[in-house]
Amino acid sequence: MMMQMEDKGCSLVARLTGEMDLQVADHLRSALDSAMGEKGTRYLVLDLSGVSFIDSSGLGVILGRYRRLAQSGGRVSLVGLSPPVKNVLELSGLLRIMREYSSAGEALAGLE
Amino acid sequence: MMMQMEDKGCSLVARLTGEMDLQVADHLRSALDSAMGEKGTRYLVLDLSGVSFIDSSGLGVILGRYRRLAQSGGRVSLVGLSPPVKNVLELSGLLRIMREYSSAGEALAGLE
Amino acid sequence: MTDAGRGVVASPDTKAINRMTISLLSQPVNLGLARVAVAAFFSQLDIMVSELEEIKVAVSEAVSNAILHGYLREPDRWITVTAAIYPGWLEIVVEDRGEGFCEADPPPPGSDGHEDGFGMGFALMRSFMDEVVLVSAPGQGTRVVMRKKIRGASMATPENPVAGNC
Amino acid sequence: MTDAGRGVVASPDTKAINRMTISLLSQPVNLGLARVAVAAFFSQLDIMVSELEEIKVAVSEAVSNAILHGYLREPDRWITVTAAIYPGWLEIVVEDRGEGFCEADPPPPGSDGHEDGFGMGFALMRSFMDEVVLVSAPGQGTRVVMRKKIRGASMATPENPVAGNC
Ligand SMILES: Nc1ncnc2c1ncn2[C@@H]1O[C@H](COP(=O)(O)OP(=O)(O)O)[C@@H](O)[C@H]1O
Ligand SMILES: Nc1ncnc2c1ncn2[C@@H]1O[C@H](COP(=O)(O)OP(=O)(O)O)[C@@H](O)[C@H]1O
Repeated sequence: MMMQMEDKGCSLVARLTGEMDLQVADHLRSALDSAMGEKGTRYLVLDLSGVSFIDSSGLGVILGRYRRLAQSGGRVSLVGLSPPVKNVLELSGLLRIMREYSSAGEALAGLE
Repeated sequence: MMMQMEDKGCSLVARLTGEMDLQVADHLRSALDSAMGEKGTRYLVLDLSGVSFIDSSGLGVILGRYRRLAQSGGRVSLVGLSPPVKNVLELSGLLRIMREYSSAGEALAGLE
Repeated sequence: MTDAGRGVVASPDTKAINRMTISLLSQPVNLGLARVAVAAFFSQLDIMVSELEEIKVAVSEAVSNAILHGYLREPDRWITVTAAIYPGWLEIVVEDRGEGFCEADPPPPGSDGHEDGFGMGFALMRSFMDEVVLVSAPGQGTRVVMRKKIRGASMATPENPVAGNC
Repeated sequence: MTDAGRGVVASPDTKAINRMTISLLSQPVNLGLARVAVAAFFSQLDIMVSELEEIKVAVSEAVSNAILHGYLREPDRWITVTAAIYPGWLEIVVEDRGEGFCEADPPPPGSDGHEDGFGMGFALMRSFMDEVVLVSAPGQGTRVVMRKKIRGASMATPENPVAGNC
Protein backbone atom coordinates (compact mmCIF):
# COMPACT_ATOMS: atom_id res chain seq x y z
CA MET A 1 0.00 0.00 0.00
CA MET A 2 1.36 3.37 -1.03
CA MET A 3 0.00 6.63 0.31
CA GLN A 4 0.40 10.21 -0.86
CA MET A 5 -1.09 13.02 1.21
CA GLU A 6 -1.88 16.51 0.00
CA ASP A 7 -2.97 19.13 2.51
CA LYS A 8 -5.58 21.60 1.28
CA GLY A 9 -6.40 23.64 4.37
CA CYS A 10 -9.43 22.03 6.06
CA SER A 11 -9.25 19.19 3.58
CA LEU A 12 -6.79 16.37 3.23
CA VAL A 13 -6.51 14.49 -0.06
CA ALA A 14 -5.05 10.99 0.42
CA ARG A 15 -4.14 8.97 -2.67
CA LEU A 16 -3.92 5.27 -1.90
CA THR A 17 -2.37 2.59 -4.10
CA GLY A 18 -2.48 -1.16 -3.54
CA GLU A 19 -4.85 -3.57 -1.83
CA MET A 20 -6.85 -2.44 1.22
CA ASP A 21 -6.97 -5.53 3.41
CA LEU A 22 -6.01 -6.68 6.90
CA GLN A 23 -2.32 -6.52 5.99
CA VAL A 24 -2.35 -2.78 5.59
CA ALA A 25 -5.35 -1.75 7.71
CA ASP A 26 -3.49 -0.94 10.95
CA HIS A 27 -0.77 1.01 9.24
CA LEU A 28 -3.20 2.88 7.00
CA ARG A 29 -5.46 3.76 9.93
CA SER A 30 -2.65 5.26 11.99
CA ALA A 31 -1.08 7.06 9.01
CA LEU A 32 -4.41 8.69 8.16
CA ASP A 33 -5.18 9.53 11.79
CA SER A 34 -1.82 11.12 12.42
CA ALA A 35 -1.98 13.19 9.21
CA MET A 36 -5.54 14.27 10.02
CA GLY A 37 -4.63 15.09 13.63
CA GLU A 38 -1.60 17.13 12.64
CA LYS A 39 -3.49 19.14 10.08
CA GLY A 40 -6.80 19.48 11.90
CA THR A 41 -8.52 17.90 8.90
CA ARG A 42 -12.29 18.38 8.63
CA TYR A 43 -12.80 16.88 5.20
CA LEU A 44 -11.02 13.77 4.00
CA VAL A 45 -10.91 13.05 0.28
CA LEU A 46 -9.84 9.46 -0.38
CA ASP A 47 -8.57 8.95 -3.92
CA LEU A 48 -8.81 5.20 -4.45
CA SER A 49 -7.98 5.16 -8.16
CA GLY A 50 -4.86 3.12 -7.37
CA VAL A 51 -6.72 0.65 -5.16
CA SER A 52 -7.37 -2.66 -6.90
CA PHE A 53 -8.92 -4.53 -3.99
CA ILE A 54 -10.88 -3.81 -0.82
CA ASP A 55 -12.47 -6.08 1.75
CA SER A 56 -14.11 -5.42 5.11
CA SER A 57 -10.78 -4.59 6.77
CA GLY A 58 -10.37 -1.76 4.27
CA LEU A 59 -14.00 -0.73 4.65
CA GLY A 60 -13.41 -0.60 8.40
CA VAL A 61 -10.60 1.93 7.97
CA ILE A 62 -12.81 4.17 5.82
CA LEU A 63 -15.80 3.86 8.14
CA GLY A 64 -13.64 4.61 11.19
CA ARG A 65 -12.32 7.83 9.59
CA TYR A 66 -15.89 8.76 8.65
CA ARG A 67 -17.10 8.31 12.23
CA ARG A 68 -14.21 10.35 13.57
CA LEU A 69 -14.84 13.27 11.23
CA ALA A 70 -18.64 13.09 11.43
CA GLN A 71 -18.46 13.79 15.19
CA SER A 72 -17.16 17.27 14.42
CA GLY A 73 -19.33 17.89 11.34
CA GLY A 74 -16.69 16.71 8.87
CA ARG A 75 -17.01 14.38 5.92
CA VAL A 76 -15.28 11.70 3.84
CA SER A 77 -15.49 11.88 0.04
CA LEU A 78 -14.43 9.16 -2.36
CA VAL A 79 -12.75 9.46 -5.75
CA GLY A 80 -11.65 7.00 -8.42
CA LEU A 81 -13.54 3.83 -7.53
CA SER A 82 -12.73 0.93 -9.86
CA PRO A 83 -15.68 -1.39 -10.60
CA PRO A 84 -14.69 -4.12 -8.08
CA VAL A 85 -14.00 -1.57 -5.33
CA LYS A 86 -17.25 0.28 -6.04
CA ASN A 87 -19.15 -3.01 -5.93
CA VAL A 88 -17.91 -3.72 -2.38
CA LEU A 89 -18.50 -0.13 -1.22
CA GLU A 90 -22.05 -0.22 -2.55
CA LEU A 91 -22.89 -3.56 -0.99
CA SER A 92 -21.55 -2.43 2.36
CA GLY A 93 -23.77 0.66 2.34
CA LEU A 94 -20.77 3.02 2.58
CA LEU A 95 -21.83 4.76 -0.63
CA ARG A 96 -25.09 5.71 1.07
CA ILE A 97 -23.24 7.77 3.69
CA MET A 98 -20.32 9.05 1.60
CA ARG A 99 -20.36 10.75 -1.80
CA GLU A 100 -18.36 9.65 -4.78
CA TYR A 101 -16.82 12.29 -7.06
CA SER A 102 -15.15 11.87 -10.41
CA SER A 103 -12.00 13.75 -9.38
CA ALA A 104 -10.30 15.13 -6.29
CA GLY A 105 -10.92 18.65 -7.65
CA GLU A 106 -14.65 18.04 -7.85
CA ALA A 107 -14.66 16.50 -4.40
CA LEU A 108 -12.93 19.59 -2.98
CA ALA A 109 -15.32 21.91 -4.85
CA GLY A 110 -18.26 19.90 -3.51
CA LEU A 111 -17.06 20.59 0.03
CA GLU A 112 -17.17 24.36 -0.28
CA MET B 1 -2.35 -18.87 -25.70
CA MET B 2 -3.58 -16.84 -28.63
CA MET B 3 -2.17 -17.19 -32.11
CA GLN B 4 -2.43 -15.01 -35.20
CA MET B 5 -0.93 -16.18 -38.46
CA GLU B 6 0.01 -14.01 -41.39
CA ASP B 7 1.10 -15.66 -44.62
CA LYS B 8 3.81 -13.82 -46.56
CA GLY B 9 4.63 -16.17 -49.42
CA CYS B 10 7.55 -18.35 -48.32
CA SER B 11 7.36 -16.84 -44.86
CA LEU B 12 4.82 -17.28 -42.12
CA VAL B 13 4.55 -14.69 -39.33
CA ALA B 14 2.99 -16.16 -36.18
CA ARG B 15 2.10 -13.77 -33.36
CA LEU B 16 1.76 -15.60 -30.06
CA THR B 17 0.19 -14.25 -26.89
CA GLY B 18 0.18 -15.90 -23.47
CA GLU B 19 2.44 -18.31 -21.63
CA MET B 20 4.42 -20.94 -23.56
CA ASP B 21 4.40 -23.95 -21.26
CA LEU B 22 3.33 -27.61 -21.22
CA GLN B 23 -0.33 -26.59 -21.17
CA VAL B 24 -0.19 -25.09 -24.63
CA ALA B 25 2.80 -26.90 -26.18
CA ASP B 26 0.89 -29.70 -27.95
CA HIS B 27 -1.73 -27.40 -29.38
CA LEU B 28 0.80 -24.79 -30.43
CA ARG B 29 3.01 -27.38 -32.11
CA SER B 30 0.19 -28.82 -34.20
CA ALA B 31 -1.25 -25.40 -35.06
CA LEU B 32 2.14 -24.21 -36.31
CA ASP B 33 2.86 -27.43 -38.17
CA SER B 34 -0.46 -27.47 -39.96
CA ALA B 35 -0.19 -23.79 -40.96
CA MET B 36 3.39 -24.36 -42.16
CA GLY B 37 2.42 -27.51 -44.04
CA GLU B 38 -0.54 -25.87 -45.76
CA LYS B 39 1.45 -22.90 -46.86
CA GLY B 40 4.72 -24.61 -47.67
CA THR B 41 6.48 -22.27 -45.24
CA ARG B 42 10.25 -21.99 -45.53
CA TYR B 43 10.80 -19.17 -43.07
CA LEU B 44 8.95 -18.90 -39.79
CA VAL B 45 8.90 -15.56 -37.97
CA LEU B 46 7.76 -15.97 -34.38
CA ASP B 47 6.56 -12.71 -32.87
CA LEU B 48 6.69 -13.33 -29.13
CA SER B 49 5.95 -9.77 -28.01
CA GLY B 50 2.75 -11.05 -26.35
CA VAL B 51 4.50 -13.95 -24.62
CA SER B 52 5.10 -13.27 -20.93
CA PHE B 53 6.54 -16.65 -19.98
CA ILE B 54 8.44 -19.52 -21.55
CA ASP B 55 9.92 -22.69 -20.13
CA SER B 56 11.51 -25.75 -21.72
CA SER B 57 8.16 -26.99 -23.08
CA GLY B 58 7.88 -23.75 -25.04
CA LEU B 59 11.55 -23.93 -26.06
CA GLY B 60 10.87 -27.45 -27.31
CA VAL B 61 8.15 -26.19 -29.65
CA ILE B 62 10.46 -23.54 -31.11
CA LEU B 63 13.39 -25.92 -31.46
CA GLY B 64 11.17 -28.55 -33.12
CA ARG B 65 9.98 -26.04 -35.74
CA TYR B 66 13.59 -24.96 -36.27
CA ARG B 67 14.72 -28.54 -36.89
CA ARG B 68 11.87 -29.14 -39.31
CA LEU B 69 12.61 -26.06 -41.39
CA ALA B 70 16.41 -26.41 -41.19
CA GLN B 71 16.17 -29.77 -43.00
CA SER B 72 14.98 -27.97 -46.12
CA GLY B 73 17.22 -24.93 -45.74
CA GLY B 74 14.60 -22.85 -43.91
CA ARG B 75 14.92 -20.73 -40.81
CA VAL B 76 13.17 -19.48 -37.67
CA SER B 77 13.46 -15.80 -36.72
CA LEU B 78 12.39 -14.30 -33.42
CA VAL B 79 10.78 -10.94 -32.74
CA GLY B 80 9.64 -9.09 -29.61
CA LEU B 81 11.44 -10.92 -26.82
CA SER B 82 10.60 -9.53 -23.38
CA PRO B 83 13.51 -9.60 -20.87
CA PRO B 84 12.39 -12.79 -19.03
CA VAL B 85 11.71 -14.64 -22.30
CA LYS B 86 15.03 -13.51 -23.78
CA ASN B 87 16.81 -14.64 -20.63
CA VAL B 88 15.50 -18.20 -21.03
CA LEU B 89 16.16 -18.27 -24.80
CA GLU B 90 19.73 -17.11 -24.24
CA LEU B 91 20.45 -19.62 -21.50
CA SER B 92 19.08 -22.44 -23.61
CA GLY B 93 21.36 -21.57 -26.51
CA LEU B 94 18.45 -21.00 -28.90
CA LEU B 95 19.61 -17.45 -29.58
CA ARG B 96 22.86 -18.89 -30.93
CA ILE B 97 21.02 -20.73 -33.70
CA MET B 98 18.16 -18.28 -34.36
CA ARG B 99 18.35 -14.55 -34.99
CA GLU B 100 16.37 -11.95 -33.10
CA TYR B 101 14.94 -8.95 -34.96
CA SER B 102 13.33 -5.83 -33.60
CA SER B 103 10.21 -6.15 -35.78
CA ALA B 104 8.50 -8.66 -38.04
CA GLY B 105 9.22 -6.32 -40.98
CA GLU B 106 12.94 -6.42 -40.24
CA ALA B 107 12.86 -10.16 -39.82
CA LEU B 108 11.18 -10.55 -43.23
CA ALA B 109 13.67 -8.16 -44.82
CA GLY B 110 16.51 -10.11 -43.26
CA LEU B 111 15.26 -13.23 -45.00
CA GLU B 112 15.45 -11.81 -48.49
CA MET C 1 -17.45 -29.98 14.20
CA THR C 2 -20.03 -31.76 12.05
CA ASP C 3 -19.50 -32.34 8.37
CA ALA C 4 -20.55 -29.59 6.01
CA GLY C 5 -23.62 -31.09 4.37
CA ARG C 6 -24.30 -30.63 0.71
CA GLY C 7 -26.63 -27.74 0.16
CA VAL C 8 -28.57 -25.88 -2.44
CA VAL C 9 -25.87 -25.61 -5.05
CA ALA C 10 -24.09 -28.94 -4.81
CA SER C 11 -25.34 -32.41 -5.59
CA PRO C 12 -24.02 -35.24 -3.40
CA ASP C 13 -21.06 -37.43 -4.28
CA THR C 14 -20.00 -35.49 -7.32
CA LYS C 15 -16.34 -35.79 -8.23
CA ALA C 16 -14.33 -32.61 -8.59
CA ILE C 17 -13.07 -31.83 -12.09
CA ASN C 18 -10.09 -30.05 -10.62
CA ARG C 19 -9.06 -29.22 -7.10
CA MET C 20 -6.24 -27.55 -5.18
CA THR C 21 -5.35 -26.92 -1.58
CA ILE C 22 -3.12 -24.20 -0.25
CA SER C 23 -1.88 -24.16 3.32
CA LEU C 24 -0.67 -20.87 4.70
CA LEU C 25 0.40 -19.41 8.01
CA SER C 26 -1.95 -17.11 9.91
CA GLN C 27 -0.21 -13.90 8.89
CA PRO C 28 -1.90 -10.98 7.14
CA VAL C 29 1.01 -10.92 4.67
CA ASN C 30 -0.38 -14.18 3.24
CA LEU C 31 -3.85 -12.81 2.42
CA GLY C 32 -2.79 -11.67 -1.02
CA LEU C 33 -1.39 -15.13 -1.72
CA ALA C 34 -4.68 -16.79 -0.77
CA ARG C 35 -6.62 -14.47 -3.07
CA VAL C 36 -4.21 -14.77 -5.97
CA ALA C 37 -3.99 -18.57 -5.76
CA VAL C 38 -7.78 -19.01 -5.71
CA ALA C 39 -8.25 -16.53 -8.56
CA ALA C 40 -5.48 -18.18 -10.61
CA PHE C 41 -7.07 -21.59 -10.04
CA PHE C 42 -10.55 -20.48 -11.11
CA SER C 43 -9.25 -18.55 -14.09
CA GLN C 44 -9.24 -21.88 -15.94
CA LEU C 45 -13.02 -21.43 -15.94
CA ASP C 46 -14.74 -19.25 -18.49
CA ILE C 47 -15.79 -16.97 -15.66
CA MET C 48 -16.28 -13.19 -15.62
CA VAL C 49 -13.51 -11.04 -14.16
CA SER C 50 -16.10 -9.40 -11.90
CA GLU C 51 -16.98 -12.82 -10.48
CA LEU C 52 -13.29 -13.56 -9.84
CA GLU C 53 -13.04 -10.25 -7.99
CA GLU C 54 -16.01 -11.16 -5.81
CA ILE C 55 -14.55 -14.59 -5.08
CA LYS C 56 -11.33 -12.86 -3.98
CA VAL C 57 -13.29 -10.76 -1.49
CA ALA C 58 -15.06 -13.83 -0.08
CA VAL C 59 -11.71 -15.63 0.33
CA SER C 60 -10.14 -12.57 1.93
CA GLU C 61 -12.98 -12.31 4.46
CA ALA C 62 -12.80 -15.97 5.44
CA VAL C 63 -9.00 -15.99 5.78
CA SER C 64 -9.03 -12.67 7.69
CA ASN C 65 -11.57 -14.18 10.10
CA ALA C 66 -9.35 -17.21 10.63
CA ILE C 67 -6.39 -14.92 11.42
CA LEU C 68 -8.36 -12.53 13.66
CA HIS C 69 -11.04 -14.63 15.34
CA GLY C 70 -9.85 -18.20 14.85
CA TYR C 71 -6.21 -17.68 15.86
CA LEU C 72 -6.52 -14.31 17.66
CA ARG C 73 -3.58 -13.02 15.57
CA GLU C 74 -1.20 -15.82 16.58
CA PRO C 75 1.12 -15.78 13.55
CA ASP C 76 2.27 -19.40 13.25
CA ARG C 77 -0.94 -21.39 12.87
CA TRP C 78 -2.09 -23.10 9.66
CA ILE C 79 -5.03 -22.09 7.53
CA THR C 80 -6.04 -24.26 4.60
CA VAL C 81 -7.87 -23.00 1.56
CA THR C 82 -9.28 -25.58 -0.82
CA ALA C 83 -10.75 -24.66 -4.18
CA ALA C 84 -12.58 -27.13 -6.37
CA ILE C 85 -14.46 -27.16 -9.66
CA TYR C 86 -17.52 -29.36 -10.01
CA PRO C 87 -19.83 -29.69 -13.01
CA GLY C 88 -21.99 -26.60 -12.59
CA TRP C 89 -20.52 -25.12 -9.45
CA LEU C 90 -17.32 -24.14 -7.73
CA GLU C 91 -16.45 -24.55 -4.08
CA ILE C 92 -14.02 -22.86 -1.68
CA VAL C 93 -13.35 -24.21 1.80
CA VAL C 94 -11.41 -22.15 4.35
CA GLU C 95 -10.47 -23.99 7.50
CA ASP C 96 -8.71 -23.13 10.75
CA ARG C 97 -8.10 -25.10 13.93
CA GLY C 98 -8.56 -22.13 16.21
CA GLU C 99 -11.09 -20.87 18.71
CA GLY C 100 -14.24 -21.77 16.85
CA PHE C 101 -17.70 -20.73 18.01
CA CYS C 102 -21.01 -22.28 18.87
CA GLU C 103 -22.81 -23.01 15.63
CA ALA C 104 -26.22 -22.96 17.29
CA ASP C 105 -25.53 -19.45 18.56
CA PRO C 106 -23.28 -17.74 16.02
CA PRO C 107 -21.64 -14.61 17.38
CA PRO C 108 -22.98 -11.36 16.00
CA PRO C 109 -20.61 -9.54 13.67
CA GLY C 110 -18.04 -7.37 15.35
CA SER C 111 -18.79 -9.15 18.62
CA ASP C 112 -15.19 -9.18 19.74
CA GLY C 113 -15.09 -5.42 19.40
CA HIS C 114 -11.91 -4.99 17.37
CA GLU C 115 -11.30 -1.38 16.41
CA ASP C 116 -13.27 -0.25 13.37
CA GLY C 117 -14.77 -3.76 13.35
CA PHE C 118 -16.98 -3.74 10.37
CA GLY C 119 -18.94 -6.90 11.03
CA MET C 120 -19.53 -7.48 7.35
CA GLY C 121 -17.40 -10.53 6.73
CA PHE C 122 -20.12 -13.15 6.49
CA ALA C 123 -22.49 -10.67 4.84
CA LEU C 124 -20.01 -10.10 2.01
CA MET C 125 -19.31 -13.82 1.68
CA ARG C 126 -23.06 -14.43 1.40
CA SER C 127 -23.52 -11.63 -1.14
CA PHE C 128 -20.77 -12.91 -3.39
CA MET C 129 -21.38 -16.66 -3.19
CA ASP C 130 -24.59 -18.63 -3.70
CA GLU C 131 -24.21 -20.64 -0.52
CA VAL C 132 -22.14 -20.28 2.65
CA VAL C 133 -22.08 -23.09 5.21
CA LEU C 134 -20.38 -22.58 8.58
CA VAL C 135 -19.09 -25.54 10.53
CA SER C 136 -17.64 -24.61 13.89
CA ALA C 137 -17.52 -25.57 17.53
CA PRO C 138 -15.79 -23.87 20.47
CA GLY C 139 -12.18 -25.01 20.66
CA GLN C 140 -12.53 -27.07 17.48
CA GLY C 141 -11.85 -24.53 14.79
CA THR C 142 -13.99 -23.31 11.94
CA ARG C 143 -14.72 -24.43 8.43
CA VAL C 144 -16.37 -22.08 5.97
CA VAL C 145 -17.71 -23.76 2.84
CA MET C 146 -18.65 -21.39 0.02
CA ARG C 147 -20.27 -22.46 -3.23
CA LYS C 148 -21.13 -20.64 -6.40
CA LYS C 149 -22.99 -21.77 -9.47
CA ILE C 150 -21.13 -21.58 -12.76
CA ARG C 151 -22.29 -22.12 -16.30
CA GLY C 152 -22.27 -25.80 -17.30
CA ALA C 153 -19.51 -26.41 -19.83
CA SER C 154 -17.40 -23.46 -18.89
CA MET C 155 -13.91 -24.89 -18.88
CA ALA C 156 -11.35 -22.93 -20.80
CA THR C 157 -9.01 -25.18 -22.82
CA PRO C 158 -5.93 -24.44 -24.90
CA GLU C 159 -8.05 -25.15 -28.01
CA ASN C 160 -10.84 -23.01 -26.67
CA PRO C 161 -9.19 -20.34 -24.60
CA VAL C 162 -11.12 -17.91 -22.49
CA ALA C 163 -10.14 -15.06 -24.76
CA GLY C 164 -8.52 -16.01 -27.98
CA ASN C 165 -8.60 -16.77 -31.61
CA CYS C 166 -6.13 -19.60 -31.50
CA MET D 1 13.90 -41.84 -0.84
CA THR D 2 16.43 -40.37 1.56
CA ASP D 3 15.99 -37.02 3.21
CA ALA D 4 17.19 -34.00 1.26
CA GLY D 5 20.21 -32.93 3.25
CA ARG D 6 21.02 -29.32 3.90
CA GLY D 7 23.42 -28.01 1.35
CA VAL D 8 25.51 -25.05 0.37
CA VAL D 9 22.89 -22.38 0.84
CA ALA D 10 20.99 -23.56 3.90
CA SER D 11 22.15 -23.89 7.47
CA PRO D 12 20.69 -26.77 9.48
CA ASP D 13 17.69 -26.50 11.79
CA THR D 14 16.77 -22.97 10.82
CA LYS D 15 13.13 -22.08 11.30
CA ALA D 16 11.23 -20.74 8.32
CA ILE D 17 10.07 -17.13 8.58
CA ASN D 18 7.11 -17.92 6.39
CA ARG D 19 6.03 -21.01 4.52
CA MET D 20 3.22 -22.25 2.29
CA THR D 21 2.27 -25.48 0.62
CA ILE D 22 0.09 -25.87 -2.43
CA SER D 23 -1.23 -29.24 -3.55
CA LEU D 24 -2.36 -29.55 -7.12
CA LEU D 25 -3.44 -32.24 -9.53
CA SER D 26 -1.08 -33.44 -12.24
CA GLN D 27 -2.70 -31.47 -15.05
CA PRO D 28 -0.90 -28.98 -17.28
CA VAL D 29 -3.74 -26.52 -16.67
CA ASN D 30 -2.43 -26.17 -13.09
CA LEU D 31 1.09 -25.08 -14.08
CA GLY D 32 0.13 -21.42 -14.17
CA LEU D 33 -1.35 -21.74 -10.69
CA ALA D 34 1.88 -23.23 -9.32
CA ARG D 35 3.93 -20.41 -10.81
CA VAL D 36 1.57 -17.66 -9.71
CA ALA D 37 1.25 -18.99 -6.16
CA VAL D 38 5.01 -19.28 -5.66
CA ALA D 39 5.61 -15.83 -7.17
CA ALA D 40 2.84 -14.28 -5.05
CA PHE D 41 4.32 -15.88 -1.94
CA PHE D 42 7.86 -14.63 -2.60
CA SER D 43 6.67 -11.17 -3.60
CA GLN D 44 6.62 -10.39 0.14
CA LEU D 45 10.40 -10.36 -0.22
CA ASP D 46 12.22 -7.34 -1.51
CA ILE D 47 13.29 -9.39 -4.50
CA MET D 48 13.88 -8.33 -8.11
CA VAL D 49 11.15 -8.99 -10.66
CA SER D 50 13.73 -10.75 -12.84
CA GLU D 51 14.47 -13.14 -9.97
CA LEU D 52 10.76 -13.87 -9.52
CA GLU D 53 10.57 -14.64 -13.24
CA GLU D 54 13.46 -17.08 -12.95
CA ILE D 55 11.89 -18.75 -9.93
CA LYS D 56 8.71 -19.20 -11.98
CA VAL D 57 10.69 -21.00 -14.69
CA ALA D 58 12.32 -23.31 -12.12
CA VAL D 59 8.91 -24.14 -10.60
CA SER D 60 7.40 -24.72 -14.02
CA GLU D 61 10.20 -27.13 -14.96
CA ALA D 62 9.89 -29.16 -11.76
CA VAL D 63 6.08 -29.37 -11.93
CA SER D 64 6.17 -30.21 -15.66
CA ASN D 65 8.62 -33.03 -14.89
CA ALA D 66 6.29 -34.37 -12.19
CA ILE D 67 3.40 -34.37 -14.68
CA LEU D 68 5.38 -35.84 -17.58
CA HIS D 69 7.95 -38.15 -16.03
CA GLY D 70 6.66 -38.71 -12.49
CA TYR D 71 3.04 -39.41 -13.37
CA LEU D 72 3.40 -40.14 -17.10
CA ARG D 73 0.54 -37.68 -17.78
CA GLU D 74 -1.95 -39.40 -15.46
CA PRO D 75 -4.18 -36.42 -14.64
CA ASP D 76 -5.44 -37.18 -11.13
CA ARG D 77 -2.28 -37.50 -9.04
CA TRP D 78 -1.13 -34.98 -6.44
CA ILE D 79 1.90 -32.75 -6.70
CA THR D 80 2.90 -30.60 -3.74
CA VAL D 81 4.84 -27.39 -4.01
CA THR D 82 6.22 -25.91 -0.80
CA ALA D 83 7.78 -22.47 -0.65
CA ALA D 84 9.60 -21.17 2.40
CA ILE D 85 11.54 -18.10 3.44
CA TYR D 86 14.56 -18.50 5.70
CA PRO D 87 16.91 -15.82 6.95
CA GLY D 88 19.13 -15.35 3.92
CA TRP D 89 17.65 -17.87 1.54
CA LEU D 90 14.44 -19.13 0.03
CA GLU D 91 13.49 -22.71 -0.67
CA ILE D 92 11.06 -24.42 -3.04
CA VAL D 93 10.27 -28.12 -2.81
CA VAL D 94 8.34 -29.90 -5.56
CA GLU D 95 7.28 -33.43 -4.75
CA ASP D 96 5.47 -36.22 -6.57
CA ARG D 97 4.75 -39.82 -5.66
CA GLY D 98 5.22 -41.14 -9.15
CA GLU D 99 7.76 -43.24 -11.05
CA GLY D 100 10.91 -41.80 -9.57
CA PHE D 101 14.37 -42.71 -10.82
CA CYS D 102 17.61 -44.08 -9.53
CA GLU D 103 19.46 -41.25 -7.81
CA ALA D 104 22.83 -42.94 -8.30
CA ASP D 105 22.21 -43.08 -12.03
CA PRO D 106 20.09 -40.09 -12.98
CA PRO D 107 18.51 -40.42 -16.42
CA PRO D 108 19.96 -38.16 -19.09
CA PRO D 109 17.70 -35.31 -20.18
CA GLY D 110 15.15 -36.20 -22.79
CA SER D 111 15.75 -39.86 -22.01
CA ASP D 112 12.11 -40.81 -22.42
CA GLY D 113 12.15 -39.40 -25.94
CA HIS D 114 9.02 -37.25 -25.82
CA GLU D 115 8.54 -35.25 -28.99
CA ASP D 116 10.62 -32.07 -29.16
CA GLY D 117 12.02 -33.13 -25.78
CA PHE D 118 14.31 -30.36 -24.82
CA GLY D 119 16.15 -31.98 -21.96
CA MET D 120 16.82 -28.66 -20.30
CA GLY D 121 14.59 -28.91 -17.24
CA PHE D 122 17.27 -29.53 -14.62
CA ALA D 123 19.73 -27.29 -16.45
CA LEU D 124 17.32 -24.35 -16.21
CA MET D 125 16.53 -25.12 -12.55
CA ARG D 126 20.27 -25.14 -11.82
CA SER D 127 20.86 -21.90 -13.73
CA PHE D 128 18.13 -20.05 -11.89
CA MET D 129 18.63 -21.37 -8.36
CA ASP D 130 21.80 -21.56 -6.26
CA GLU D 131 21.29 -25.17 -5.30
CA VAL D 132 19.16 -28.04 -6.63
CA VAL D 133 18.95 -31.31 -4.70
CA LEU D 134 17.19 -34.33 -6.22
CA VAL D 135 15.77 -37.03 -3.98
CA SER D 136 14.28 -39.91 -5.91
CA ALA D 137 14.05 -43.68 -6.07
CA PRO D 138 12.34 -45.95 -8.60
CA GLY D 139 8.67 -46.34 -7.65
CA GLN D 140 9.04 -43.92 -4.74
CA GLY D 141 8.48 -40.58 -6.37
CA THR D 142 10.72 -37.58 -6.64
CA ARG D 143 11.49 -34.56 -4.52
CA VAL D 144 13.26 -31.57 -6.00
CA VAL D 145 14.62 -29.12 -3.45
CA MET D 146 15.69 -25.76 -4.85
CA ARG D 147 17.35 -23.02 -2.83
CA LYS D 148 18.32 -19.48 -3.64
CA LYS D 149 20.22 -16.94 -1.59
CA ILE D 150 18.43 -13.69 -0.83
CA ARG D 151 19.66 -10.50 0.76
CA GLY D 152 19.53 -10.64 4.56
CA ALA D 153 16.82 -8.34 5.84
CA SER D 154 14.78 -8.29 2.69
CA MET D 155 11.26 -8.63 3.98
CA ALA D 156 8.79 -6.13 2.62
CA THR D 157 6.42 -4.85 5.32
CA PRO D 158 3.40 -2.56 5.17
CA GLU D 159 5.55 0.13 6.82
CA ASN D 160 8.39 -0.60 4.44
CA PRO D 161 6.75 -1.70 1.23
CA VAL D 162 8.70 -3.06 -1.70
CA ALA D 163 7.86 0.00 -3.74
CA GLY D 164 6.27 2.79 -1.83
CA ASN D 165 6.39 6.00 0.04
CA CYS D 166 3.77 5.10 2.59
N1 LIG E 1 -12.77 -18.38 11.79
C1 LIG E 1 -13.44 -17.94 12.87
N2 LIG E 1 -13.14 -18.41 14.11
C2 LIG E 1 -13.79 -17.97 15.20
N3 LIG E 1 -14.80 -17.05 15.16
C3 LIG E 1 -15.15 -16.56 13.96
C4 LIG E 1 -14.51 -16.96 12.76
N4 LIG E 1 -15.08 -16.31 11.74
C5 LIG E 1 -16.02 -15.51 12.28
N5 LIG E 1 -16.09 -15.66 13.62
C6 LIG E 1 -17.01 -14.97 14.55
O1 LIG E 1 -18.11 -14.48 13.79
C7 LIG E 1 -18.24 -13.05 13.95
C8 LIG E 1 -18.77 -12.42 12.69
O2 LIG E 1 -17.78 -12.43 11.66
P1 LIG E 1 -17.86 -11.39 10.45
O3 LIG E 1 -19.23 -11.39 9.86
O4 LIG E 1 -16.75 -11.75 9.52
O5 LIG E 1 -17.62 -9.95 11.08
P2 LIG E 1 -16.29 -9.37 11.83
O6 LIG E 1 -15.14 -10.25 11.46
O7 LIG E 1 -16.10 -8.00 11.32
O8 LIG E 1 -16.61 -9.41 13.28
C9 LIG E 1 -16.84 -12.59 14.33
O9 LIG E 1 -16.86 -11.38 15.04
C10 LIG E 1 -16.34 -13.75 15.19
O10 LIG E 1 -16.81 -13.65 16.51
N1 LIG F 1 9.64 -35.94 -11.35
C1 LIG F 1 10.32 -36.87 -12.06
N2 LIG F 1 9.98 -38.17 -11.99
C2 LIG F 1 10.63 -39.11 -12.72
N3 LIG F 1 11.65 -38.84 -13.56
C3 LIG F 1 12.04 -37.56 -13.68
C4 LIG F 1 11.42 -36.52 -12.94
N4 LIG F 1 12.03 -35.36 -13.25
C5 LIG F 1 12.99 -35.67 -14.15
N5 LIG F 1 13.00 -36.98 -14.41
C6 LIG F 1 13.93 -37.68 -15.33
O1 LIG F 1 15.08 -36.86 -15.55
C7 LIG F 1 15.22 -36.59 -16.96
C8 LIG F 1 15.80 -35.21 -17.18
O2 LIG F 1 14.85 -34.19 -16.89
P1 LIG F 1 14.96 -32.74 -17.52
O3 LIG F 1 16.34 -32.22 -17.31
O4 LIG F 1 13.88 -31.92 -16.94
O5 LIG F 1 14.74 -32.91 -19.09
P2 LIG F 1 13.43 -33.42 -19.88
O6 LIG F 1 12.26 -33.29 -18.96
O7 LIG F 1 13.28 -32.51 -21.06
O8 LIG F 1 13.72 -34.83 -20.28
C9 LIG F 1 13.84 -36.78 -17.55
O9 LIG F 1 13.86 -37.10 -18.90
C10 LIG F 1 13.29 -37.92 -16.69
O10 LIG F 1 13.74 -39.17 -17.18
